[in-house]
Amino acid sequence: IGEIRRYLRDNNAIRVSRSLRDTAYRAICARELYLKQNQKEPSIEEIAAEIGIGKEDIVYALDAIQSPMSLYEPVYT
Amino acid sequence: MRWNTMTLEFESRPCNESFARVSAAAFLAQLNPTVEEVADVKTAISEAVTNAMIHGYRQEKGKIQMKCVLDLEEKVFQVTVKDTGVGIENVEKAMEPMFTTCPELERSGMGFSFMEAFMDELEVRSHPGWGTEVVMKRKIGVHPEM
Amino acid sequence: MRWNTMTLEFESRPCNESFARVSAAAFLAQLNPTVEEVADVKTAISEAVTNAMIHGYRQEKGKIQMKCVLDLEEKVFQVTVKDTGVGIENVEKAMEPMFTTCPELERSGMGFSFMEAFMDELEVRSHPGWGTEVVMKRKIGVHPEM
Ligand SMILES: Nc1ncnc2c1ncn2[C@@H]1O[C@H](COP(=O)(O)OP(=O)(O)O)[C@@H](O)[C@H]1O
Ligand SMILES: Nc1ncnc2c1ncn2[C@@H]1O[C@H](COP(=O)(O)OP(=O)(O)O)[C@@H](O)[C@H]1O
Ligand SMILES: [Mg+2]
Ligand SMILES: [Mg+2]
Repeated sequence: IGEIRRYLRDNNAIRVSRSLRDTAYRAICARELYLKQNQKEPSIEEIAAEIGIGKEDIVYALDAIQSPMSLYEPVYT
Repeated sequence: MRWNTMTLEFESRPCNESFARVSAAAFLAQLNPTVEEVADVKTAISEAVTNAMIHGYRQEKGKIQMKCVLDLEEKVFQVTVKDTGVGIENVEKAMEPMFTTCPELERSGMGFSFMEAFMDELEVRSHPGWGTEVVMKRKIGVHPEM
Repeated sequence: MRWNTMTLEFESRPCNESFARVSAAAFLAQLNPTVEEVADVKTAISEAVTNAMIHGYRQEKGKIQMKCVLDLEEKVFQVTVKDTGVGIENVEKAMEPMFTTCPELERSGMGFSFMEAFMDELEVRSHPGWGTEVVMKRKIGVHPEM
Protein backbone atom coordinates (compact mmCIF):
# COMPACT_ATOMS: atom_id res chain seq x y z
CA ILE A 1 0.00 0.00 0.00
CA GLY A 2 2.86 2.33 0.88
CA GLU A 3 4.34 1.66 -2.55
CA ILE A 4 1.11 2.54 -4.33
CA ARG A 5 0.60 5.66 -2.29
CA ARG A 6 4.11 6.81 -3.04
CA TYR A 7 3.60 6.08 -6.71
CA LEU A 8 0.43 8.14 -6.82
CA ARG A 9 2.01 10.95 -4.91
CA ASP A 10 5.03 11.12 -7.18
CA ASN A 11 2.80 11.33 -10.19
CA ASN A 12 0.79 14.18 -8.82
CA ALA A 13 2.06 17.72 -8.67
CA ILE A 14 5.61 17.66 -7.50
CA ARG A 15 5.84 17.40 -3.76
CA VAL A 16 8.43 19.26 -1.80
CA SER A 17 10.00 16.01 -0.69
CA ARG A 18 10.80 15.23 -4.30
CA SER A 19 12.47 18.54 -5.08
CA LEU A 20 14.40 18.36 -1.83
CA ARG A 21 15.73 14.99 -2.88
CA ASP A 22 16.89 16.46 -6.19
CA THR A 23 18.66 19.32 -4.45
CA ALA A 24 20.26 16.98 -1.93
CA TYR A 25 21.43 14.66 -4.69
CA ARG A 26 23.10 17.53 -6.54
CA ALA A 27 24.70 18.76 -3.32
CA ILE A 28 26.09 15.31 -2.56
CA CYS A 29 27.50 15.00 -6.08
CA ALA A 30 29.09 18.44 -5.84
CA ARG A 31 30.59 17.55 -2.48
CA GLU A 32 32.09 14.32 -3.78
CA LEU A 33 33.54 16.00 -6.82
CA TYR A 34 35.09 18.70 -4.66
CA LEU A 35 36.55 16.11 -2.31
CA LYS A 36 38.10 14.25 -5.21
CA GLN A 37 39.59 17.38 -6.74
CA ASN A 38 40.76 19.16 -3.60
CA GLN A 39 41.28 16.40 -1.05
CA LYS A 40 39.33 18.38 1.51
CA GLU A 41 35.77 19.00 2.64
CA PRO A 42 33.99 21.77 0.82
CA SER A 43 32.12 24.35 2.85
CA ILE A 44 28.40 24.79 2.32
CA GLU A 45 29.17 27.99 0.42
CA GLU A 46 31.38 26.17 -2.05
CA ILE A 47 28.65 23.62 -2.69
CA ALA A 48 26.10 26.42 -3.01
CA ALA A 49 28.24 28.22 -5.58
CA GLU A 50 28.70 24.99 -7.53
CA ILE A 51 25.02 24.06 -7.87
CA GLY A 52 23.50 27.54 -7.71
CA ILE A 53 21.23 26.93 -4.73
CA GLY A 54 21.26 28.89 -1.46
CA LYS A 55 23.23 27.59 1.53
CA GLU A 56 20.11 27.41 3.70
CA ASP A 57 18.17 25.48 1.09
CA ILE A 58 21.00 22.96 0.72
CA VAL A 59 21.10 22.43 4.47
CA TYR A 60 17.34 21.83 4.45
CA ALA A 61 17.51 19.41 1.55
CA LEU A 62 20.32 17.38 3.09
CA ASP A 63 18.34 17.12 6.30
CA ALA A 64 15.27 15.93 4.43
CA ILE A 65 16.98 12.96 2.82
CA GLN A 66 18.65 12.05 6.08
CA SER A 67 15.27 11.49 7.68
CA PRO A 68 13.03 10.31 4.86
CA MET A 69 10.53 9.09 7.45
CA SER A 70 9.56 12.57 8.49
CA LEU A 71 8.60 13.41 4.94
CA TYR A 72 6.26 10.50 4.52
CA GLU A 73 4.72 10.49 7.93
CA PRO A 74 1.05 11.26 7.88
CA VAL A 75 0.29 14.75 9.06
CA TYR A 76 -2.46 13.83 11.45
CA THR A 77 -0.79 12.07 14.33
CA MET B 1 -4.51 18.09 17.89
CA ARG B 2 -5.64 20.45 15.24
CA TRP B 3 -3.10 23.26 15.46
CA ASN B 4 0.64 23.50 15.45
CA THR B 5 2.41 26.79 16.06
CA MET B 6 5.93 28.17 16.14
CA THR B 7 7.42 31.59 16.73
CA LEU B 8 10.75 32.71 15.37
CA GLU B 9 12.43 35.90 16.46
CA PHE B 10 15.46 37.19 14.61
CA GLU B 11 17.47 40.32 14.00
CA SER B 12 16.77 42.71 11.17
CA ARG B 13 19.74 41.87 8.94
CA PRO B 14 19.69 40.91 5.27
CA CYS B 15 21.56 37.66 6.00
CA ASN B 16 18.64 36.45 8.12
CA GLU B 17 16.06 36.70 5.38
CA SER B 18 16.79 33.38 3.69
CA PHE B 19 17.10 31.50 6.96
CA ALA B 20 13.70 32.78 8.11
CA ARG B 21 12.16 31.74 4.80
CA VAL B 22 13.63 28.23 5.02
CA SER B 23 12.43 27.83 8.61
CA ALA B 24 8.90 28.69 7.56
CA ALA B 25 9.13 26.30 4.62
CA ALA B 26 10.39 23.47 6.83
CA PHE B 27 7.47 24.04 9.21
CA LEU B 28 4.97 24.24 6.35
CA ALA B 29 6.28 20.88 5.08
CA GLN B 30 4.02 19.26 7.68
CA LEU B 31 1.05 20.09 5.42
CA ASN B 32 2.72 18.21 2.56
CA PRO B 33 2.59 21.09 0.08
CA THR B 34 3.71 21.09 -3.53
CA VAL B 35 6.87 22.83 -4.66
CA GLU B 36 4.77 25.64 -6.09
CA GLU B 37 2.84 26.19 -2.91
CA VAL B 38 6.07 26.45 -0.94
CA ALA B 39 7.56 28.82 -3.52
CA ASP B 40 4.47 31.06 -3.28
CA VAL B 41 4.59 31.18 0.50
CA LYS B 42 8.33 31.83 0.48
CA THR B 43 7.93 34.74 -1.93
CA ALA B 44 5.25 36.32 0.23
CA ILE B 45 7.30 35.91 3.41
CA SER B 46 10.33 37.32 1.65
CA GLU B 47 8.44 40.50 0.76
CA ALA B 48 7.09 40.93 4.28
CA VAL B 49 10.45 40.37 5.95
CA THR B 50 12.29 42.63 3.51
CA ASN B 51 9.72 45.37 4.16
CA ALA B 52 10.29 45.08 7.91
CA MET B 53 14.05 45.42 7.40
CA ILE B 54 14.09 48.18 4.79
CA HIS B 55 11.05 50.26 5.69
CA GLY B 56 10.25 49.31 9.28
CA TYR B 57 13.76 49.56 10.68
CA ARG B 58 15.31 51.63 7.85
CA GLN B 59 18.23 49.20 7.92
CA GLU B 60 18.90 49.91 11.58
CA LYS B 61 18.88 47.36 14.41
CA GLY B 62 15.61 45.74 15.39
CA LYS B 63 13.84 42.45 16.03
CA ILE B 64 11.49 40.76 13.60
CA GLN B 65 8.99 38.21 14.82
CA MET B 66 7.58 35.56 12.54
CA LYS B 67 4.76 33.41 13.84
CA CYS B 68 3.46 30.46 11.87
CA VAL B 69 0.30 28.51 12.57
CA LEU B 70 -0.72 25.30 10.85
CA ASP B 71 -4.33 24.26 10.77
CA LEU B 72 -3.69 20.55 10.34
CA GLU B 73 -7.32 19.70 9.65
CA GLU B 74 -8.18 22.39 7.15
CA LYS B 75 -4.63 22.46 5.81
CA VAL B 76 -4.23 26.20 6.16
CA PHE B 77 -0.89 27.92 6.71
CA GLN B 78 -0.93 31.27 8.49
CA VAL B 79 2.09 33.49 8.98
CA THR B 80 2.44 36.77 10.85
CA VAL B 81 5.49 38.97 10.29
CA LYS B 82 5.86 41.72 12.84
CA ASP B 83 8.27 44.59 13.40
CA THR B 84 8.28 47.38 15.95
CA GLY B 85 9.70 49.90 13.53
CA VAL B 86 8.41 53.21 12.22
CA GLY B 87 4.99 51.95 11.13
CA ILE B 88 2.85 53.09 8.21
CA GLU B 89 0.91 56.36 8.12
CA ASN B 90 -1.67 55.31 5.53
CA VAL B 91 -1.96 51.55 5.14
CA GLU B 92 -4.51 51.63 2.34
CA LYS B 93 -2.29 53.86 0.22
CA ALA B 94 0.83 51.80 1.02
CA MET B 95 -0.93 48.69 -0.26
CA GLU B 96 -1.74 50.19 -3.65
CA PRO B 97 0.18 48.59 -6.49
CA MET B 98 3.28 50.58 -7.45
CA PHE B 99 3.14 52.73 -4.33
CA THR B 100 6.55 53.06 -2.69
CA THR B 101 8.24 55.53 -0.38
CA CYS B 102 11.69 54.41 -1.51
CA PRO B 103 11.90 54.76 -5.27
CA GLU B 104 15.63 55.36 -4.96
CA LEU B 105 16.09 51.86 -3.52
CA GLU B 106 14.90 50.40 -6.80
CA ARG B 107 11.99 48.82 -5.02
CA SER B 108 9.11 48.20 -7.29
CA GLY B 109 6.27 49.12 -4.95
CA MET B 110 4.78 45.68 -5.67
CA GLY B 111 5.57 43.97 -2.38
CA PHE B 112 2.04 44.04 -0.98
CA SER B 113 0.63 43.16 -4.40
CA PHE B 114 2.81 40.05 -4.48
CA MET B 115 1.73 39.07 -0.98
CA GLU B 116 -1.88 39.42 -2.07
CA ALA B 117 -1.33 37.48 -5.25
CA PHE B 118 0.54 34.57 -3.70
CA MET B 119 -1.55 34.17 -0.57
CA ASP B 120 -5.30 33.71 -0.07
CA GLU B 121 -5.63 36.38 2.60
CA LEU B 122 -3.58 39.42 3.57
CA GLU B 123 -4.16 41.72 6.49
CA VAL B 124 -1.92 44.63 7.49
CA ARG B 125 -2.05 46.35 10.88
CA SER B 126 0.20 49.32 11.36
CA HIS B 127 0.53 52.53 13.36
CA PRO B 128 3.29 55.11 13.21
CA GLY B 129 5.68 54.50 16.10
CA TRP B 130 4.10 51.14 16.95
CA GLY B 131 5.28 49.08 14.02
CA THR B 132 3.72 46.84 11.42
CA GLU B 133 2.11 43.42 11.48
CA VAL B 134 1.37 41.50 8.32
CA VAL B 135 -0.90 38.45 8.56
CA MET B 136 -1.18 36.09 5.61
CA LYS B 137 -3.03 32.83 5.03
CA ARG B 138 -2.78 30.19 2.39
CA LYS B 139 -4.79 27.02 1.98
CA ILE B 140 -2.61 24.09 0.95
CA GLY B 141 -3.70 21.38 -1.47
CA VAL B 142 -6.70 23.11 -3.07
CA HIS B 143 -5.44 23.44 -6.59
CA PRO B 144 -6.31 20.33 -8.54
CA GLU B 145 -3.17 18.42 -9.29
CA MET B 146 -1.86 17.75 -12.76
CA MET C 1 28.49 43.37 14.00
CA ARG C 2 29.94 40.39 15.75
CA TRP C 3 26.88 38.48 16.91
CA ASN C 4 23.73 37.23 15.33
CA THR C 5 20.97 35.64 17.38
CA MET C 6 17.63 33.96 16.85
CA THR C 7 15.05 32.41 19.11
CA LEU C 8 12.63 29.72 18.09
CA GLU C 9 9.71 28.61 20.21
CA PHE C 10 7.74 25.53 19.26
CA GLU C 11 5.41 22.92 20.68
CA SER C 12 6.60 19.68 22.17
CA ARG C 13 5.51 17.31 19.39
CA PRO C 14 7.59 14.72 17.57
CA CYS C 15 6.77 16.29 14.19
CA ASN C 16 8.50 19.51 15.25
CA GLU C 17 11.84 17.92 15.94
CA SER C 18 13.07 17.88 12.35
CA PHE C 19 11.83 21.37 11.64
CA ALA C 20 13.63 22.78 14.71
CA ARG C 21 16.80 20.99 13.64
CA VAL C 22 16.55 22.42 10.12
CA SER C 23 15.99 25.96 11.42
CA ALA C 24 19.11 25.78 13.56
CA ALA C 25 21.12 24.28 10.70
CA ALA C 26 19.92 26.95 8.26
CA PHE C 27 20.95 29.63 10.73
CA LEU C 28 24.32 27.95 11.27
CA ALA C 29 24.86 28.07 7.50
CA GLN C 30 25.93 31.69 7.95
CA LEU C 31 29.19 30.45 9.49
CA ASN C 32 29.85 28.53 6.30
CA PRO C 33 30.31 25.07 7.85
CA THR C 34 31.01 21.78 6.09
CA VAL C 35 28.28 19.20 5.62
CA GLU C 36 29.82 17.18 8.44
CA GLU C 37 29.84 20.07 10.88
CA VAL C 38 26.17 20.66 10.13
CA ALA C 39 25.43 16.97 10.70
CA ASP C 40 27.22 16.99 14.08
CA VAL C 41 25.33 20.03 15.32
CA LYS C 42 22.05 18.59 14.12
CA THR C 43 22.63 15.32 15.96
CA ALA C 44 23.32 17.18 19.20
CA ILE C 45 20.24 19.38 18.82
CA SER C 46 18.15 16.37 17.99
CA GLU C 47 19.13 14.68 21.24
CA ALA C 48 18.44 17.78 23.32
CA VAL C 49 15.05 18.43 21.73
CA THR C 50 14.01 14.78 21.99
CA ASN C 51 14.97 14.79 25.67
CA ALA C 52 12.80 17.84 26.27
CA MET C 53 9.85 16.13 24.60
CA ILE C 54 10.21 12.65 26.06
CA HIS C 55 11.63 13.31 29.52
CA GLY C 56 10.87 16.98 30.18
CA TYR C 57 7.24 16.95 29.11
CA ARG C 58 6.70 13.17 29.21
CA GLN C 59 5.01 13.50 25.84
CA GLU C 60 2.48 15.95 27.19
CA LYS C 61 1.91 19.49 25.94
CA GLY C 62 4.60 22.08 26.47
CA LYS C 63 6.76 24.71 24.81
CA ILE C 64 10.38 24.24 23.86
CA GLN C 65 12.62 27.24 23.33
CA MET C 66 15.70 27.06 21.18
CA LYS C 67 18.06 30.00 21.13
CA CYS C 68 20.99 30.15 18.71
CA VAL C 69 23.86 32.61 18.82
CA LEU C 70 26.49 32.99 16.13
CA ASP C 71 29.83 34.51 16.97
CA LEU C 72 30.61 35.70 13.46
CA GLU C 73 34.20 36.64 14.26
CA GLU C 74 35.30 33.56 16.17
CA LYS C 75 32.98 31.34 14.15
CA VAL C 76 31.37 29.75 17.18
CA PHE C 77 27.83 28.38 17.17
CA GLN C 78 25.97 28.29 20.47
CA VAL C 79 22.58 26.73 21.01
CA THR C 80 20.38 26.61 24.09
CA VAL C 81 17.46 24.18 24.28
CA LYS C 82 15.10 24.87 27.12
CA ASP C 83 11.99 23.23 28.48
CA THR C 84 9.89 24.01 31.53
CA GLY C 85 9.10 20.39 32.19
CA VAL C 86 9.77 18.10 35.14
CA GLY C 87 13.50 18.85 35.44
CA ILE C 88 16.31 16.54 36.54
CA GLU C 89 16.94 15.49 40.13
CA ASN C 90 20.63 14.65 39.74
CA VAL C 91 22.20 16.20 36.66
CA GLU C 92 25.61 14.60 37.12
CA LYS C 93 24.12 11.14 37.24
CA ALA C 94 21.80 11.84 34.29
CA MET C 95 24.80 12.77 32.18
CA GLU C 96 26.63 9.50 32.78
CA PRO C 97 26.89 7.31 29.69
CA MET C 98 24.18 4.64 29.57
CA PHE C 99 22.14 6.25 32.34
CA THR C 100 18.48 6.41 31.47
CA THR C 101 15.22 6.64 33.37
CA CYS C 102 13.26 5.22 30.47
CA PRO C 103 14.74 1.86 29.50
CA GLU C 104 11.31 0.77 28.30
CA LEU C 105 11.32 3.52 25.67
CA GLU C 106 14.28 1.87 24.00
CA ARG C 107 16.34 4.97 24.65
CA SER C 108 20.00 4.20 24.85
CA GLY C 109 20.98 6.54 27.67
CA MET C 110 23.60 8.00 25.33
CA GLY C 111 21.93 11.33 24.54
CA PHE C 112 24.16 13.49 26.72
CA SER C 113 27.21 11.52 25.64
CA PHE C 114 26.39 12.26 22.00
CA MET C 115 25.95 15.95 22.76
CA GLU C 116 29.32 15.96 24.45
CA ALA C 117 30.98 14.08 21.62
CA PHE C 118 29.60 16.19 18.80
CA MET C 119 29.95 19.59 20.42
CA ASP C 120 32.92 21.36 22.02
CA GLU C 121 31.10 22.40 25.18
CA LEU C 122 28.02 21.15 26.99
CA GLU C 123 26.38 22.64 30.03
CA VAL C 124 23.17 21.41 31.66
CA ARG C 125 21.13 23.43 34.14
CA SER C 126 18.12 21.74 35.64
CA HIS C 127 15.93 21.77 38.72
CA PRO C 128 12.93 19.58 39.51
CA GLY C 129 9.78 21.55 38.72
CA TRP C 130 11.68 24.32 36.95
CA GLY C 131 12.76 22.53 33.82
CA THR C 132 15.97 21.92 31.94
CA GLU C 133 18.31 24.08 29.91
CA VAL C 134 21.03 22.59 27.74
CA VAL C 135 23.72 24.93 26.38
CA MET C 136 26.10 23.69 23.70
CA LYS C 137 28.91 25.30 21.73
CA ARG C 138 30.77 24.28 18.64
CA LYS C 139 33.58 26.05 16.84
CA ILE C 140 33.19 25.92 13.06
CA GLY C 141 36.04 25.59 10.57
CA VAL C 142 38.70 24.13 12.84
CA HIS C 143 39.06 20.84 11.04
CA PRO C 144 39.52 22.00 7.47
CA GLU C 145 41.39 18.90 6.24
CA MET C 146 40.03 15.39 6.32
N1 LIG D 1 7.09 46.98 7.66
C1 LIG D 1 6.90 48.23 7.17
N2 LIG D 1 7.20 49.32 7.94
C2 LIG D 1 7.03 50.56 7.46
N3 LIG D 1 6.57 50.85 6.22
C3 LIG D 1 6.27 49.82 5.41
C4 LIG D 1 6.42 48.47 5.83
N4 LIG D 1 6.04 47.65 4.81
C5 LIG D 1 5.68 48.47 3.81
N5 LIG D 1 5.80 49.76 4.15
C6 LIG D 1 5.45 50.93 3.29
O1 LIG D 1 4.62 50.49 2.24
C7 LIG D 1 5.22 50.81 0.98
C8 LIG D 1 4.86 49.76 -0.06
O2 LIG D 1 5.46 48.52 0.26
P1 LIG D 1 5.72 47.47 -0.90
O3 LIG D 1 4.42 47.23 -1.61
O4 LIG D 1 6.40 46.29 -0.34
O5 LIG D 1 6.68 48.25 -1.91
P2 LIG D 1 8.22 48.59 -1.73
O6 LIG D 1 8.78 47.78 -0.59
O7 LIG D 1 8.79 48.21 -3.04
O8 LIG D 1 8.29 50.06 -1.45
C9 LIG D 1 6.69 50.96 1.26
O9 LIG D 1 7.34 51.78 0.32
C10 LIG D 1 6.68 51.57 2.66
O10 LIG D 1 6.46 52.95 2.63
N1 LIG E 1 14.99 17.70 29.30
C1 LIG E 1 14.98 16.77 30.27
N2 LIG E 1 14.05 16.80 31.25
C2 LIG E 1 14.03 15.85 32.23
N3 LIG E 1 14.91 14.84 32.30
C3 LIG E 1 15.86 14.75 31.36
C4 LIG E 1 15.95 15.70 30.30
N4 LIG E 1 17.00 15.36 29.54
C5 LIG E 1 17.54 14.27 30.07
N5 LIG E 1 16.86 13.87 31.17
C6 LIG E 1 17.19 12.71 32.05
O1 LIG E 1 18.51 12.30 31.76
C7 LIG E 1 18.53 10.93 31.38
C8 LIG E 1 19.64 10.68 30.38
O2 LIG E 1 19.39 11.35 29.14
P1 LIG E 1 20.07 10.82 27.83
O3 LIG E 1 21.54 10.74 28.04
O4 LIG E 1 19.61 11.63 26.67
O5 LIG E 1 19.52 9.34 27.68
P2 LIG E 1 18.06 8.84 27.30
O6 LIG E 1 17.30 9.99 26.69
O7 LIG E 1 18.32 7.76 26.31
O8 LIG E 1 17.41 8.36 28.56
C9 LIG E 1 17.14 10.66 30.87
O9 LIG E 1 16.81 9.29 30.95
C10 LIG E 1 16.29 11.54 31.78
O10 LIG E 1 16.07 10.90 33.02
MG1 LIG F 1 8.51 45.78 -0.33
MG1 LIG G 1 18.02 11.25 25.27
